[in-house]
Amino acid sequence: MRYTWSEEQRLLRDTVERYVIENLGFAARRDKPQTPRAAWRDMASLGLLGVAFDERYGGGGGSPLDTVLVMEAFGRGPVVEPYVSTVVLGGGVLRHAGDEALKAELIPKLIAGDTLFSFAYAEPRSRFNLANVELRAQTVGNGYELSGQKIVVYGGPEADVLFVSARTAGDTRDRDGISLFMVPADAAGVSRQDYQTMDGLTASEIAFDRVRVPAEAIVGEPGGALPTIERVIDDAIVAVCAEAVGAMSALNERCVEYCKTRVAFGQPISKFQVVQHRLVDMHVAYEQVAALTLRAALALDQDPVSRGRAVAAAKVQLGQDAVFVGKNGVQLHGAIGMTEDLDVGHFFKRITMINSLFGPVEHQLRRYRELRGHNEGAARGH
Amino acid sequence: MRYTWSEEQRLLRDTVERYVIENLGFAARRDKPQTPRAAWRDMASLGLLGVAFDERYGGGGGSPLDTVLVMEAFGRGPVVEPYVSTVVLGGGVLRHAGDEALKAELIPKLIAGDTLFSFAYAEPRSRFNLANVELRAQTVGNGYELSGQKIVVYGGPEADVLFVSARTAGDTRDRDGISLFMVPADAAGVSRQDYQTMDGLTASEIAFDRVRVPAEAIVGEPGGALPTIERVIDDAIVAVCAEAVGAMSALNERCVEYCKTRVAFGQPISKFQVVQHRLVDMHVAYEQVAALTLRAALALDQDPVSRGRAVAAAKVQLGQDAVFVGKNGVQLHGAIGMTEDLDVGHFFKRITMINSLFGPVEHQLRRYRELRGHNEGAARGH
Amino acid sequence: MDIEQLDPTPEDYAFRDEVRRFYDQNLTDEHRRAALLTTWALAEFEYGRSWQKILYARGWGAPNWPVEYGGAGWSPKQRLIWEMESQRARPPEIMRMGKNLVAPCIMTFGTDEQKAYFLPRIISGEDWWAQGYSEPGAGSDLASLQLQATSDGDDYILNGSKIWTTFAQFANRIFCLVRTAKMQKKQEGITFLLIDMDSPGIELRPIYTIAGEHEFNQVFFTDVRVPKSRRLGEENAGWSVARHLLLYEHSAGLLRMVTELRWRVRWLNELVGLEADGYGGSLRDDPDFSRRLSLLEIAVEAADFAAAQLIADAKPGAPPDATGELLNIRNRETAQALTELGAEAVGYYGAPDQRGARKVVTDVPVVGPPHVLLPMPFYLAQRANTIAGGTPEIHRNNVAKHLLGL
Amino acid sequence: MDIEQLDPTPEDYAFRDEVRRFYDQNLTDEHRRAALLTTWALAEFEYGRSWQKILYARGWGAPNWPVEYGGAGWSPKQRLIWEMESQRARPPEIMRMGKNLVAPCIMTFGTDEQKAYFLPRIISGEDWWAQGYSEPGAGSDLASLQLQATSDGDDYILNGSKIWTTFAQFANRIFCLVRTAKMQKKQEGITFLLIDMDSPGIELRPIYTIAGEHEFNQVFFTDVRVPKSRRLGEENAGWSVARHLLLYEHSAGLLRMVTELRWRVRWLNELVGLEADGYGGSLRDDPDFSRRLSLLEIAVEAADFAAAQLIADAKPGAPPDATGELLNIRNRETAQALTELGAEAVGYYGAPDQRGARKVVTDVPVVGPPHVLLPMPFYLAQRANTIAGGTPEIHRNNVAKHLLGL
Repeated sequence: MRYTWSEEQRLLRDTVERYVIENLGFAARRDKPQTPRAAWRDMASLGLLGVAFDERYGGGGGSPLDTVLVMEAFGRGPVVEPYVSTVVLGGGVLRHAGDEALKAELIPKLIAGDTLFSFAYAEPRSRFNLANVELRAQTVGNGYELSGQKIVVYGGPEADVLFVSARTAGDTRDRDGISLFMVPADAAGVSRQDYQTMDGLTASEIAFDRVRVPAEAIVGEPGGALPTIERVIDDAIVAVCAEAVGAMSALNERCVEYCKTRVAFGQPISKFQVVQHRLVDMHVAYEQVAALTLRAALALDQDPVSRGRAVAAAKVQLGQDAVFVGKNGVQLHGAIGMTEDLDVGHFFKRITMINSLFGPVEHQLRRYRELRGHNEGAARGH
Repeated sequence: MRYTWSEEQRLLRDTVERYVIENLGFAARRDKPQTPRAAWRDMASLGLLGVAFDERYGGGGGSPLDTVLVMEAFGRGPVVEPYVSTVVLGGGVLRHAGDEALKAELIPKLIAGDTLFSFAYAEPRSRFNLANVELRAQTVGNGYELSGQKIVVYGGPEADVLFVSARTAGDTRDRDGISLFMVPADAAGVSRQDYQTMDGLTASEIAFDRVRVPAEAIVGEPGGALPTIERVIDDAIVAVCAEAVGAMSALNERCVEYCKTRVAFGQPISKFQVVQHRLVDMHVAYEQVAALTLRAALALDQDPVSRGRAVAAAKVQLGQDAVFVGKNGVQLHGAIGMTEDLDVGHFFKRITMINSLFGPVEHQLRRYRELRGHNEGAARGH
Repeated sequence: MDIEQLDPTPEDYAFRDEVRRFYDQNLTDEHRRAALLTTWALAEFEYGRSWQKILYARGWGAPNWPVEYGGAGWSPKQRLIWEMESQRARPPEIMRMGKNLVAPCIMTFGTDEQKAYFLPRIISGEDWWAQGYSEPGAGSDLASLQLQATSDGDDYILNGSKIWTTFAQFANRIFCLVRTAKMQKKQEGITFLLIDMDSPGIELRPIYTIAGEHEFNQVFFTDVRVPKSRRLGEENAGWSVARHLLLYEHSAGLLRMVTELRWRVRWLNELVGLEADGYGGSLRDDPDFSRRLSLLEIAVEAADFAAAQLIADAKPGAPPDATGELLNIRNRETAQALTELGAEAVGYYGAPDQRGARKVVTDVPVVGPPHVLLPMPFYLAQRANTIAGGTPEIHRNNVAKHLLGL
Repeated sequence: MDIEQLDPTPEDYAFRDEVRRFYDQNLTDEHRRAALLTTWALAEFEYGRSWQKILYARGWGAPNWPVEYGGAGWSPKQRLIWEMESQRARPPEIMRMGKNLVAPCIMTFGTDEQKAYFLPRIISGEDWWAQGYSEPGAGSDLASLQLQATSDGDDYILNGSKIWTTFAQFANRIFCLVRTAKMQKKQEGITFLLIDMDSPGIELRPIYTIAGEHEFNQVFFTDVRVPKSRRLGEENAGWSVARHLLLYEHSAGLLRMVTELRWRVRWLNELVGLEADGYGGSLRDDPDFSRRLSLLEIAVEAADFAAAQLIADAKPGAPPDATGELLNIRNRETAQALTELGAEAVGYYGAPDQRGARKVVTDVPVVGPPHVLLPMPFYLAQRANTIAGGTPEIHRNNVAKHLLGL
């Protein structure tokens, strides 16, 4: 049946998980730090950067389930490498919008770890509405000139190449008139403010001041990029849902173990009924998000409405159940869970950020509802 | 300070409570049944029907707090007499819309228990929108002819006189054009389908088939009754909130007592931490509804926006916290709580019905929000 | 979940069509109405019974039983398809205490005589069983039960009472846990008996629920003689029979629960289309209502997919672990929340007590439009969903112990 | 609650105006900014200290203390008015361990010398106290504490460590519960000591929170000498001092919590006006957001009214019962929910780690508009609201025992 794992996939998961814990996870980063580039090349040599891509570009085959497996293992790290920004988002733009020549040129470089990508789509006033694009691309001679601002571009500091959503026609929130541009990170007129995020990743504010690009810098259909963007973001939502599933499973393990050893009032706190029930509820919560994430992954290649509803459902559940596990992971550990010394707080923060990424519960719930009525009226989109 | 009880009021509450438990509550109804009329006359002779009315009509003075006290005691019964329909709703129409002559004539009869009233406002398509009135009153000669239908008229079977909201002008959901009519229950063209409600009260479906009434049957301002109706309903919301507070306190007591005596797995279930915490949460829940109910009662005489927000807030909290106590009252008692043999189930059902009455959480929450923006735009009303 | 997710073969589609045809041709309007009016565990008795007879005639009286006892020999995939179609058709819920609860125990622990006597009568719909577990002093803590069975030659003599016995007024058999000995560990000393309801000395007291229905009973036993040949398993070993039953019930219960959840979502979606929102539209247009309904729909999608995964991942022959019990903790909450939303949907019409009108055949008119009949009693009755079959508190205790090792 | 609900007299209005004027004239922009940037218990130290000095100069250094020690001698009504105005003005939260926690204990249990020495230094803002309660192995179960105090002539010699000591890096004093004897009942054998932070043998290890702040410390004691004259109360009777402190904290904590809740509602209402909803409006227009905010506003109205009632109904002089503790269970949840909504409000801008920019005086630019600086760290730090000062689990245990008698 289609809704369970193959033996091969389980094997992949175990391999990645072992690798992550030994090399990229919380303890590994503390005990044997390595440069980000070195970690990245390791991941490349293990083939992790390629699981989502077609074999003809040197990829692993491209089942959405493989990305889920990798991201779950990353979630258990937690891993802070720019995998989602480079592979899922950047690579997603290539996969879904790139023409054959572009794919053949860039995907192998991505898989080899030589070129890092990022996708700049959010803007100061867009919130989670992907159609809300103010950054303008104006035709100038044979090319375009980009002006505007993108915010919280994950993986921005590491990226060699930026994909940028820009408006080539229409008004700020029109669904039509949006195009995708490929911009070298060091192009003239691109200026970045780089920073770390609360959960240990990197991101940038990127300003585009009359950045000149040739006509070929457009990836995909000029003016018709929104459906592609929505598809790419849906891929990424599933990826971060899977990451959250990994973080939940790690948190649940930590909590069971901690509660069995932490003594208060003369007994391990795991003997208190309220603690036991909380732990049970955390496991119940895990099952919900895990189920809907897998379901969403399997729906990624379906029509946009089915895909959108399945993805939104997973994200909605994450916003309730993963957040529940995150909070209680901290709560059950008490003060030590509130510190930077333990991975528990990092899992919690990562889940918190994932909940917000691409829109939290109410946003995705509205999308879920609007897609239901899709045939009766126009959907509001993301 | 204005937000606490006087000694006198506490005394009234104790008196009413004792009377209720001995004569009108669950056990009293089972063990020494009496006719509804007899119970009603008893209540009249105790002065309970008059607490809300001015002293010049023989009432108790009319502090909203007195009604709260009486209703709390009734909630602890639970009492099934048509007090809300006759005294709070019917009496409310008289108080807020009646002219001096009408008040002087009818309030004493109400207080004496000689005349019972009821207020028919809900319609098949109105849901909780008080402005949604389809029942038509057409001028015919010197009077009016009423045609239409009212649903779930509490106290309908006992009522001697019906107050009826009817449209004298405008379209179905216009705020203007609604009038209040006084109609004898036995008027020609009035037909009733009487029934019991799930929580042991009585109600009627009432059809009006060209019911002729004289022009003087209009109570209050012709075509301008909606503000009065909203005020009367707000009075009633506070009354049923207080009733729910009484029911919650009774349920909490029953549960503490039951859990202390019910033994499972070798100890009283009150020794299980999960049960203890549930009981604590039920007490927390009680405090919230009790506080907001009192606050709403004190706001009844304020401007409609302050009043409406305070009343809506109490009802919103009731819909969360009283319902929580109701459900857990049943849950903690287990199967016996699911039976007609115990008052626990009756408290639960009464709370369930009160939650729905005049609109549950989401309806009142919307009202709360819309009244906030009252100065910026028109409120949607109830 | 739908059939597309099963990688269906042409044979699977054919099977689906066959099941669907069967339902279309055999499920009468009365059966459908009986199903619709079911507030708690079971449909009105007559309709449940006649439906079982129709199933039996088709050879599907107990499809999940082993083939030797009359099972249909279906694959897991066919089982899922059957559940999907059953959910779509919504037949009246039959008394499952015989078919789903006691029968698997008889198969495992019964003598050849017991198997030969009871199983055919269960599958054919001739026998109807009640479950005699709870007692006034033994609910969640079942092992505290006190109903006394004294040995007297070839018989036991029973004294005491059982309570919360659903539909005992219709049953002709009852299986009971009784106390045959007082031991240090109270789980020991319990025996499992198969009893005829017409045995002299059995009396019923009806118990009415808050939804106004005669669903429960207290069953009194006064010097009731039960032949020892009606004992299932060894004397004083009834607890292990009961545990077997429970395990079976949890695992079968998961799929049934998911089927039920999906139906409730559909039902609620219809309901909101029938209710006015008071502002000129239907309740379907109400953003808050649709928001809450969507949240529950998503919970049901999760329940559905998790259950299907569990079934797909199950090692053949291995006993089910507590994961089904774990999943059903949330599922029961979702089930209750759906009925709560239903009760809220009907607004003022939740109030009338319509027990007279809530029968398959009745002269009592409905107060209000027909769709308001079910929701409120459904909600009230469904409070039992977190009481009967173990409270969430007990289930959480179990899962903490058996799955998390706490 | 507002002043109108207090049946105010002209004198009450005058007092209100006096307080309001005081705030308007004395609270600097830096104080306000320090208050705004407070994520957990306390504002940036310098600003808390300077504000205390201003309060002291006005005679309001500790208004609720008895007049003999410098209190303002206010009526309950004046206290409420003070809270209302404080909520409106939002001064930086000062280190309350001295003024609110240890001071009431010194008043009750201290010697005349201790009172004369410590109390004036607390009210003037000269002394700053840390609280040495928790240990690595003793959190919720405080009585398990192990920090060893061995008697040596006129001194105790301390060895061990305290942890989660908020702002110990700024304090010049610390009060500690230490173990002076091993008894059957572990609450016995605990002693309450008043210790100078500059005593030889005290070392600090900073602990950074998930919000990125140096708020907590572990305080190590190696052969630290504390004179016995610095013992508060009898030897081995420190537990009763600690209980006195806790009781006082719960009752004072309720009013402070409600003040804080009201401020958070106002803050959030401003925040939603500053955020775009992505569809051309502000987040204030978002129906789901406004729905959730309204629910929390209502919860705060309840908290406010219930607290005011509790204060109005309190018998003068009687010790507070557990009702304040009970009310604060919900209040803490509400407080956290408000910060959660705040963190959600800033959307993508919750992500940047802005600890450098989150200072009263700093050169680090904010990533994004200024209003995004606080919400996410506020949310993260406020998880401690259900850990520090007792978890909800412990509070529920207490209320069950002391209020419900379970």
